[in-house]
Amino acid sequence: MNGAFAPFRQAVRRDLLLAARHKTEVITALFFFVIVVNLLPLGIGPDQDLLRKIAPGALWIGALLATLLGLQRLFAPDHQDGTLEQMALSPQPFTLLIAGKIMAHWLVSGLPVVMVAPLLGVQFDLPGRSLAILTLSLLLGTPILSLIGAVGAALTLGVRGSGVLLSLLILPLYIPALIFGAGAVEADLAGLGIEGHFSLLGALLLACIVFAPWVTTVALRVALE
Amino acid sequence: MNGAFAPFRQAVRRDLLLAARHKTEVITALFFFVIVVNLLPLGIGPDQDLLRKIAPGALWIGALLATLLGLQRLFAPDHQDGTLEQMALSPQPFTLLIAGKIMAHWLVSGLPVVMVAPLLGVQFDLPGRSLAILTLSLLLGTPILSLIGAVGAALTLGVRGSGVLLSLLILPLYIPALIFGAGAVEADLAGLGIEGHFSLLGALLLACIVFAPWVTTVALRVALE
Amino acid sequence: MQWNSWSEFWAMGGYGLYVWGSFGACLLGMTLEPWLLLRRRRAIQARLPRKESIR
Amino acid sequence: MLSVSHLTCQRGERVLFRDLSFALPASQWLQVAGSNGAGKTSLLRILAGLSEPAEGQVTWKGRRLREDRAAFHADLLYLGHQGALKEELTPLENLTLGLGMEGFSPGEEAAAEALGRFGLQGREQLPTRYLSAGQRRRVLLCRLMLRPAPLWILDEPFTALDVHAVGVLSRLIERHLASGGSAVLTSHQAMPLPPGLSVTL
Amino acid sequence: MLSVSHLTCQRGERVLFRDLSFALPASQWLQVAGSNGAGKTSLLRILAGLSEPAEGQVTWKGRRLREDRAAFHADLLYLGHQGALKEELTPLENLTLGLGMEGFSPGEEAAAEALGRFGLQGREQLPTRYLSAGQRRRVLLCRLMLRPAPLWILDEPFTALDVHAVGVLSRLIERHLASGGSAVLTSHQAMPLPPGLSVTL
Amino acid sequence: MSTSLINWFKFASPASFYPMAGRLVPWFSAAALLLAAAGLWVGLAIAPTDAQQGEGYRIIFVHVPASWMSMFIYCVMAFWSALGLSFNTRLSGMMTSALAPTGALFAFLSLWTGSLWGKPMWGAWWVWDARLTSQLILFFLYLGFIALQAAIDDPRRADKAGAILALVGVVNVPIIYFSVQWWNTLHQGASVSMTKAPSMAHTMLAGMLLMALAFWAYTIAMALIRVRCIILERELTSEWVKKNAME
Ligand code: HEM
Ligand SMILES: Nc1ncnc2c1ncn2[C@@H]1O[C@H](COP(=O)(O)OP(=O)(O)OP(=O)(O)O)[C@@H](O)[C@H]1O
Ligand SMILES: Nc1ncnc2c1ncn2[C@@H]1O[C@H](COP(=O)(O)OP(=O)(O)OP(=O)(O)O)[C@@H](O)[C@H]1O
Ligand SMILES: [Mg+2]
Ligand SMILES: [Mg+2]
Repeated sequence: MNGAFAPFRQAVRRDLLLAARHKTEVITALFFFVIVVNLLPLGIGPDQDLLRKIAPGALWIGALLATLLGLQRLFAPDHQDGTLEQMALSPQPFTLLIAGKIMAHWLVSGLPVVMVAPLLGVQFDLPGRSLAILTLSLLLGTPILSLIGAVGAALTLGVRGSGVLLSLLILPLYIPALIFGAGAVEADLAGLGIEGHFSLLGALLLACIVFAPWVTTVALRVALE
Repeated sequence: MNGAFAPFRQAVRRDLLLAARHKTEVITALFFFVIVVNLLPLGIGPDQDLLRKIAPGALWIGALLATLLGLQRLFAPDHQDGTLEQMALSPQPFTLLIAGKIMAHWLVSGLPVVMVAPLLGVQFDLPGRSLAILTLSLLLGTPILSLIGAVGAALTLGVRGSGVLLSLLILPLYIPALIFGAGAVEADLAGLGIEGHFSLLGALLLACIVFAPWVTTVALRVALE
Repeated sequence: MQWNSWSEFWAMGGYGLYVWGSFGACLLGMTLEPWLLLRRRRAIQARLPRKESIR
Repeated sequence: MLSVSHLTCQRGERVLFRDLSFALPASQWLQVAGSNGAGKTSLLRILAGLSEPAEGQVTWKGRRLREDRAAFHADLLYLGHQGALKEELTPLENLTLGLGMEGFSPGEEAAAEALGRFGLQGREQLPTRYLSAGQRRRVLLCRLMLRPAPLWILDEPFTALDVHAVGVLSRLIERHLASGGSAVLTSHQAMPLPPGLSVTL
Repeated sequence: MLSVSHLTCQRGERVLFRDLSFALPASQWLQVAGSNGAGKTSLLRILAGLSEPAEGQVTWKGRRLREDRAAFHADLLYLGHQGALKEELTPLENLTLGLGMEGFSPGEEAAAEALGRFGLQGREQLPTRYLSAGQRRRVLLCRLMLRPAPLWILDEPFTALDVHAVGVLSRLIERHLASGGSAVLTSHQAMPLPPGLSVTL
Repeated sequence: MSTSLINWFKFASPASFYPMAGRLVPWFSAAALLLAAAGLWVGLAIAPTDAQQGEGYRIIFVHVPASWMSMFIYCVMAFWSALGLSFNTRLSGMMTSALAPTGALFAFLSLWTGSLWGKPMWGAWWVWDARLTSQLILFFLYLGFIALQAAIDDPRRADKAGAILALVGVVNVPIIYFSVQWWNTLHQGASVSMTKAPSMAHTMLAGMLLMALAFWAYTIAMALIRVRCIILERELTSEWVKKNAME
């Protein structure tokens, strides 16, 4: 084992392997995003101007819900079959293993969403510059969603009806990311600067990277008691 | 046991008891709906006119997602712990037991959504008449969502990543209900008649009541093999 | 004293619905809560080994 | 009453058993023996009508299973590796609701008494999730006392049970046999039962 | 090496055991006996540091568990009622990934050999979901061969195993003891092991 | 316990806190009633009509105290949570869960009275203003906390999970508030904003303060009664409860 980050890499590798074993999970998180975003015009009507206005918000909310869906399975299977217990008993730092799992979650659920977002933006007739800003904001924002989500997933672990409870806990905490993310595009369209939005998103991301895995670990230890 | 519908009532009672045992599950399905609908303005911006226009669609999509979330737990727990096996081996008609479970799902996830919808409509500043039409359309529509959803839940039972796969299967099937439901309010606001929309919703509902439980049963037998 | 008659008081200068809706909701909430708490306490005391209430 | 002819079971590319035939008359029990992975559980699931054999057929009272599922299932009590227990319901609710779905309503007292016989007094109201591994199995076994059925198919009923519970269960099976029932059992432990038929896979 | 003093465990309103003290020296094994629900699993989880006792403390090599979790966990191998198996991974992947997370990398051949010793040749590449109940337990037990640890805590390691596998496992435990390790076991069956210490709850 | 030195840890044990809380409840209840009576008298009978809003402004006497308390209670919950997580005292968790329902009630009342105020003043029951939106989110945070605790039935775990959530929430509340403000001001000028009643009459201010104090006393009384219930529920079989019950 080389380097202090070996357990991190181990955990990422393991979760990616598990995800690869049922490709459906990766693909479907993505398609959920695509479908939710495409439902909106069906519910709202085909008015092009209206759609362009709501596009950034709709895409962000789609990303948020897609992330949420995968979060329920972030720790639950490992908890049920005892893997989490084994991780807590492992001589390696628990926090690093958990950080690895969160990273894998983002790679599986966040990254594909970011990559497909420009395509959906085109469907809503967004101009090129807005597309770029939107994608960048998602790239900065989706890791925040995974990190905050992990705390919620750990808190609701093993609680029945945890899927819905998780949403209730997490969605309010997602609001700053949503506002700065979707706001960036709108600010740009309104001719305002976007540095503010991006630096706030960045600060949020940093704070989450530092604190979220640690809080998650504490919550997981409580859940395992 | 009196009457042919005894198993139906038995199944409804059992599932409602289970739901009552963790009240959170009922409450949180509702709050998921409330929160998702409330996120939309945060993503899109606080423009009152814009919001009024997208309100019916947003509420319908919220209802749809809230239903979806509960669907994952419609059969999965019963499958995991072997209850479904026991139901299939029961001398009582399997289809009736399953119909009971679907009914309970609607009572727990659909009905509360219908009841809270007017309140959310007020947040979007919808006029009174639109509120009434919207609520009525949801009352007719949410059972359709539960019934179609049950088929999807049965088809994806025991498949890993079933949560997301389920959405993928089901959301496209929800589109007719969504279009007629959300469309009714918009048609009315545009001064057009709404009978057409409502009779189509009604026909859809009838067809689902007749066929969906039966198809679900067939799918469940396959999943149990 | 601002009011000349009770009906004037209840009308609140045309804002009666809103003002009394607010004060009424507060009154309702803040009596419901103690009442629910009292019931909860009774339920616990019924489960105590002896019926006497505990200080 | 239960009879099996020329049964073959295949899983993936592996044939677990081939051309298996036997008959199980009333008041008799059959031990299905075999090492881990021999196909005992697979056989029991076929007998219960939960999965289809590759070849051969199973008959109950002379009729093939498929012909009259409902009648067969009314006569059958099956207990698999996992038990149909809801973690958040109490043992009492688990029992009465589970049986209710099969169309039996034993009544609270009968259920409570059965739980008592299996040493679960005082835990009737505790959510099942808190029970120990053995206590969960005991809740499942209470069904044997409450739901009359001439044919029992039990997959490793003795796992996780302590000595006392093993005694209770084997007396239960003996009584079932004495009253004309029949049973198919698997187990890796010695079973304190009168001699019966046996099939080794 | 493992010693326990004045341990009390409470679950809900029930005190499972009170004021329990013992010490387990090297090369010795301890059987935790007791009927279903006596608190064996609860005790084992406390010993492993997975849950906190209401009172009392556990020390390993003279240090309290909390003081140096990592060192203790490096010395510990715990096997609970459930096994940390992923249904969709093969037995081989389950083993290597599981051990990898604990910082061991036994290598494919060693893992395959261990699986072979437990009679799982030819099933290394079959998703675990298809395995029988006993075969799953066997996969878990392979960890005992691959991961060196002076303290084993095994909760009912013999369930679901057939006679052959019981033999393999007990030889494994004997060897572990002979080489200076210690073990805490529970079981409702007789264990074919040399006499050891015993605690009854 | 020595008489000169107060042993705080004595009161941190449920067994000794229980009777002390019992003695405090009547005092705070009485204070709440008296203060509310005085506040209502000043607010409804004495305070003058507002120049701009007419009599409608009188909603302020419940709206503002409810809003203040809803925010204050969440901070207090976070305080108890931090205490509980760092010193592992059992009482802290109980206090946190005892406060939550009252906090949720006040958050709801703030929303309710605010909407009732908004309709005549702004012509809409609801607008997406920063303060309103973040108050709504605070309400959701309360509900999340209560739902989480209700969903976990091992009290020790419920306490710890709740404490973590409360702390995460309290860090987020200001972030949410500022982000919502940013979001709101981006597009819209101040088409609506809460008129900070200019140069409020002394009687108005007095009424508001009296009502705020009444709500505060009410909160303490409720929290103490509820914490007594929680203590009893959790320690039903312990020796001291049995002994007290026998007296
Ligand atoms: C649903 C609607 C409303 C909500 C959720 C709400 C929420 C709040 C909150 C959280 C506060 C305390 C904030 C602080 O002290 O900084 C507050 C204070 C206040 N609100 Fe509202 N409000 C609503 C509607 C209204 C309306 C319609 C008016 C009047 C037109 C109003 C007038 C005030 C005033 C005067 C204060 C005191 C301001 C201060 O102390 O700085 N509110 N409200
Ligand atoms: N798809 C497949 N491909 C190959 N082999 C399979 C497949 N599915 C199942 N098997 C094998 O079929 C057997 C199923 O055994 P079954 O569960 O019936 O065993 P059992 O006799 O009940 O064992 P135990 O005593 O462990 O419970 C196992 O050996 C398993 O490896
Ligand atoms: N909240 C609770 N209230 C009351 N009793 C509880 C609670 N939680 C657990 N118990 C009891 O604590 C005991 C836990 O037992 P444990 O799982 O340690 O038993 P065990 O000795 O491992 O039994 P087995 O042999 O069946 O595995 C059970 O008797 C259970 O009923
Ligand atoms: Mg088997
Ligand atoms: Mg046990």
